[in-house]
Amino acid sequence: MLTDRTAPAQSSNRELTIVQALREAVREEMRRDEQVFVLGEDIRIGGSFLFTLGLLDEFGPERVLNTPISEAGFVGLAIGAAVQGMRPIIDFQYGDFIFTAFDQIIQQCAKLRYMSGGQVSIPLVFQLPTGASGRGAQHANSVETIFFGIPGLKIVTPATPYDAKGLFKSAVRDNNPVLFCVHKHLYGSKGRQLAKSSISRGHVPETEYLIPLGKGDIKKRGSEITVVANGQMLHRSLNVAEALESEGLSAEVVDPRCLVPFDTELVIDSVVRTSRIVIVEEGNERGGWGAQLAAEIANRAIGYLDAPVLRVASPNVPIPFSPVLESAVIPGESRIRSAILELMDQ
Amino acid sequence: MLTDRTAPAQSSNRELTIVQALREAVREEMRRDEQVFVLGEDIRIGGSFLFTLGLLDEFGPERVLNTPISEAGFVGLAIGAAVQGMRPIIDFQYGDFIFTAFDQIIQQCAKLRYMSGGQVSIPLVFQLPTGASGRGAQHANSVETIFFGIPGLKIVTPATPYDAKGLFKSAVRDNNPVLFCVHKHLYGSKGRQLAKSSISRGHVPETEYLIPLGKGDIKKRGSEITVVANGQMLHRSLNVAEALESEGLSAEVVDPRCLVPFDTELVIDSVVRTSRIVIVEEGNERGGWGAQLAAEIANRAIGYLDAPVLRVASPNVPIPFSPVLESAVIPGESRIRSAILELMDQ
Amino acid sequence: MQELSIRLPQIPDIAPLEPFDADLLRAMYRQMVLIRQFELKVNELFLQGIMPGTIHLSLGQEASVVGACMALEADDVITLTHRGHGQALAKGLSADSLMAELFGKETGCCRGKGGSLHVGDMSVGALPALAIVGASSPIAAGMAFAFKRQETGQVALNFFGEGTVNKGDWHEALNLASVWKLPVVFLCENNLYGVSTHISEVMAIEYVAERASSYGMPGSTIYGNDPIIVFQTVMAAAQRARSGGGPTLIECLTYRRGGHKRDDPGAYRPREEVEAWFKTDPIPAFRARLLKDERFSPSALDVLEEAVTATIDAAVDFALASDTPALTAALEFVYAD
Amino acid sequence: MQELSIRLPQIPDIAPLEPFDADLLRAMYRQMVLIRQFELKVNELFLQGIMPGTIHLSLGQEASVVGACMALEADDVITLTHRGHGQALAKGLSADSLMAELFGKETGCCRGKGGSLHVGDMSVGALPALAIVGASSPIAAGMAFAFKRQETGQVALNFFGEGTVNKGDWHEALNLASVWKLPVVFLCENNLYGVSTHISEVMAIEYVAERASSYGMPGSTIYGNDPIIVFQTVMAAAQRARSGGGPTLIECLTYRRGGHKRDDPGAYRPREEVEAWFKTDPIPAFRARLLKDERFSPSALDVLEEAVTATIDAAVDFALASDTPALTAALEFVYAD
Ligand SMILES: Cc1ncc(C[n+]2csc(CCOP(=O)(O)OP(=O)(O)O)c2C)c(N)n1
Ligand SMILES: Cc1ncc(C[n+]2csc(CCOP(=O)(O)OP(=O)(O)O)c2C)c(N)n1
Ligand SMILES: [Mg+2]
Ligand SMILES: [Mg+2]
Repeated sequence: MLTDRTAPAQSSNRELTIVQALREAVREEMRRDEQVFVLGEDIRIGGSFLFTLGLLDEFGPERVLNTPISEAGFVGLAIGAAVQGMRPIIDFQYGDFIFTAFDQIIQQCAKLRYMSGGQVSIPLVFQLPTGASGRGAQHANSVETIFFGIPGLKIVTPATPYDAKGLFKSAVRDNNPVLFCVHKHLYGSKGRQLAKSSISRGHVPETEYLIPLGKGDIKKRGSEITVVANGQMLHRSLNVAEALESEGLSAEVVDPRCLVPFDTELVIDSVVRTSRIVIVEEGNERGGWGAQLAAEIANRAIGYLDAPVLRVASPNVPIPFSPVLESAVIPGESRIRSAILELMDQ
Repeated sequence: MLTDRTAPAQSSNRELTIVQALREAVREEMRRDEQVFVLGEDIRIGGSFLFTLGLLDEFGPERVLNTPISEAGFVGLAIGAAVQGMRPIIDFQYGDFIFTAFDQIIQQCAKLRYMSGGQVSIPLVFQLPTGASGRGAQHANSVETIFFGIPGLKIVTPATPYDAKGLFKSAVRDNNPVLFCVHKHLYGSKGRQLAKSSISRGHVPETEYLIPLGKGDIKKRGSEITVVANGQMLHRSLNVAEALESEGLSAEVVDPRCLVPFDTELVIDSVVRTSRIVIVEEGNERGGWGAQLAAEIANRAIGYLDAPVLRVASPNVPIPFSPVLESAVIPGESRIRSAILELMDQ
Repeated sequence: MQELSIRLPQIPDIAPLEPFDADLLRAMYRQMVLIRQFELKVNELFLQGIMPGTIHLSLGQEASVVGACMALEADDVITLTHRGHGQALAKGLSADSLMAELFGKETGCCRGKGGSLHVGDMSVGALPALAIVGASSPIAAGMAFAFKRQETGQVALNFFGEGTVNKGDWHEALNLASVWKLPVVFLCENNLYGVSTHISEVMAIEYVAERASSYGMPGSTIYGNDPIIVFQTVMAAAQRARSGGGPTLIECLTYRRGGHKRDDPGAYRPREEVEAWFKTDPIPAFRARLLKDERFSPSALDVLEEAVTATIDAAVDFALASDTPALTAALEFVYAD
Repeated sequence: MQELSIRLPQIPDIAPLEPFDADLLRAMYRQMVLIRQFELKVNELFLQGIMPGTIHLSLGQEASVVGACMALEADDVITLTHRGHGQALAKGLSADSLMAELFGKETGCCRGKGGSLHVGDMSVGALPALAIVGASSPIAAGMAFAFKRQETGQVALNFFGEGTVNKGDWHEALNLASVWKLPVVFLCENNLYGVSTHISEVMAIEYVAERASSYGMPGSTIYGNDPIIVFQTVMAAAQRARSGGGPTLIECLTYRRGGHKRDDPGAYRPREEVEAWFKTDPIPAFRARLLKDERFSPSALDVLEEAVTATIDAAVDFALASDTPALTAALEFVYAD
């Protein structure tokens, strides 16, 4: 078994984007296990976010399959293949298209093991670009939120290349359906090109490693307030926290990394130390994962709090197209900063 | 405009079941407005819960349409008809089948008005039997929870015949998509027969009335603890609260009636008075509407609380078939009672 | 393909039984009787208020499911519908574990967690049933995909009703199976009704099998109350699938003896139609045919039927005597390790 | 139906233009040129980095959308695809409000809240576009349902690509429309590719229109780069729909001049195919044909083209000069009163 390392090894300084890290992960897993294969729309040319670029050359069309536009069909197909011992990875062009296969996922995939009394298991990874990226409401869903309450699924939302690789490899080896949701802005690919975005680059060691699903990570230590954020919001929160540090405010930033299973203990430990919490997510405020976390804090850690639980999320509206409106809706650094400062005043 | 009355008129003592109240509502609305029509599977013979019984005779096959088994198709069709000025009501045999039309609802129906800058409106009612009723995991979803976070939809979960009728009529007149979720055990019909269940009967005045969407109702006044519960859980909570009353504990029971819009003020007012809150829902604990409510309490009313926010919900598992397991999973009166007593101890 | 009426049955010429092995014929008959008696017993238990849940009986459709499953190998796999008891028994599920499942007992094939709508047993090649109309078709295609990729030579057979073919999942599955030439047989039990709705109200063509052409796959409509015709047709399709020829769509015309589910009297069906179809009851018809063959005697069939009765009674005893699951079982099997 | 190659275009005999009104022909040409110039301008603005969002251009498919929309009445309604600029313009959307929408401006047809993927204008009968493949087909059927029920005589036309016909929603829509004889025309712009995937990889039959038979509706495959053929075919289908005859499936063979979207070079398409199709460019072809008719002169067409250029330039000016929406607009139109 490989070691679990939550902090990157310092043996080399190799920097990758998230999509490069994911490609490395999928290649390693496909080499390791013949039952792993990838299917999705237009994945022979690399897929929407270049996740499958180069896979066809190495693994051939039998393990890298272009599907018809039939999400319910190929999700169901992947479920059946998984039941029979294969380990499919479905590459979605945008996570937003998964809703046409929703029944297959929440009614079939998530429940079949349970309903059958454990007769089957369904190892199946969904590669899902999530969040808003300037394309209007139908391409801007926070997919992870919509599946958050469904038992039987696991949900991962990595924010760094290091985490992405280690978590993806664990997802492929996991014997359950895993929704692997990466924010569209984080891949480090823009359309069919690699993009040089600082937030998407990071150290990824050459040696193989796994990160267990369900273990959060403190991305920045701090003592006065806990900020919980994932995906793109993690980067925004870190920027804010770092700026505040230089202004003399010590914020701890916790990245849950997985929404299901959720590392609630890590958050509670942090809140016990800081006695204040802000929860930041991109999705709509109503029914977000942040609501669940807030509810757990209100139940288990209320006695430690010196201030109300504050959430930063999108208001309850679809995501508008107009760039000015989109950035008004999606939580930005100034909203995160205000929230933190507001809480510190209480 | 009809009066809004949250308490039933006492002019007559007529008692109806929920399904009778709903049928009366739909008939009144179909008589009032030619654009209202009903479609769904097998609705000519009354539908699964007898919601449409007798409609065919009065309104004919042009306004009472048996559909093919094509949920995405007929939901989309209803959206299109609504865009062109009709007011469709879709009767689902079980709300559980709506997931095969999920994309039509969350991506098209809920967003089209917004994306189009207000060019269209979509008055469309979904009649959705919800919750567990002894049929195994695929027929036991708490449908209301899964749509809870989607902007653009309204969600109603009535628990009494009086509320069901007044809310249904408002839903039909509302210019937005409304998910009308009635617990399968509450209709007062069992398969194709009317069932004599005390919980499903209640006074419904003969005079017409509306209940606005988004207005909760205090079903029992109390001073020491607030219990928020809807649907079938409201009845269980009321039973518990009444039993506790005779034991000297005064619990207030609040029925939100609608999940979206949610009458948060009513709950907060109550909590300010009682300083304790238990939230009861049938769905899975993770990501339930109760989490959102708990989060709002933790944000807005934390200073008034004398105890943690407690939730009672199903554990995060699919619903098992075996009757003993199903009733172990779905919150029963003893769990609700224990939760209340636990909080009173703090 | 013989011209068949979609409302009234047209029984094709009866093929002689001689070419068929007596054991095969006996097994066919036994399985049909097993299903019949199982379902009648379930109905009785339900009326007595002993059996929990909701039940969709497959009475009348025994020939289609038995003919189909007997044409498969033991390690071939079927997917089942909401009307799955017969399909499960036909594929070899034990009456004990099926009955126990319906009672929600720990000894049930799904440990009591599935119930009538989700019966199945992977060890006999019956994927626990999916009760959402259309959902199983892509999943059957997926199992076939694995068989093809793993070169196991297995075949998947997808059962569904005629009401299912207007569902998107079904369409997507047939298309995918065809494009990727998957070893899957799509088997429609066309009993003319989806709940109360006649096929002619929900499709503007007469036969389901006509849709095969949309996917470039062969399709045929056959008389589904003759297990031999079904057996032969499915056998050919399975062979085609195994040899890389891809999927086939087979439509078996048959009829429910009862309503859609236990509480449905089925009053929406015209009396003439009901009477005509009831006369085609596959079990007496097959029995009569067997008795025309000198290899079978009435007394031997009586013995067989009595043995089945004993099996069913034993299944009820087994189920009733079994424990209900421990409450902690509710939390098990959500996730695999 | 003439035999057409699915890879290489086979241009049918050119119908004489004489029977057609000069105004109609001029309007057709103008609309095609308008779309062409609009899209070229959008491309340019995109390359300059001025235009936000993501863009799917309809260059090369002008004849299909213009022929189809001109066969409709003003109050007929279309649904659009992700590749919707051309469809919208063809139905009469103003270039100003379309361009403003692409820039996310308050003056856009959707007040800047839709963007390229959701353009449309109810006042010209263009339902704002739905970008989920297949989703618009049932909705188009639903609008047709309302027209039929309200006896307005209107028709709905549903645009979609050939990649869409493997989607469940599409299947369910065609079936419903057929069973209920709804006044809807299903119009497939078959440009051979869904993103990078050739039709032959995702369907085991050659033509989309072959699927019409599954729904008992008429289907035809036509050459889609001739606006006249498209016009006539859609006109007949719309008439059929209006007179209660039900839906029709029409497949227009056409070709994208560019990639799937702005950042796609389209390198997956064989050079021979690209070259052959590029030669069929509908706009020069139609221009040449008009010029063979004495009612049209090169100078008159030049004037028309220049007027279009001015319209487009004005649209850009209009869009750039327009205000962005007030931030509070983000909270509007979630619910209707
Ligand atoms: C998606 C979906 N819609 C509706 C139902 C409810 N339902 C269960 S069985 C059935 C009829 C199915 O008809 P058919 O496919 O002909 O099978 P049969 O019952 O005749 O065996 C319906 C509508 C369901 N289970 N799933
Ligand atoms: C359900 C769904 N899956 C995938 C996509 C991504 N997508 C957008 S357009 C497209 C190709 C559509 O092909 P076709 O229908 O032929 O239309 P064309 O682009 O050729 O005009 C795809 C896969 C989507 N929008 N919706
Ligand atoms: Mg049927
Ligand atoms: Mg195309």
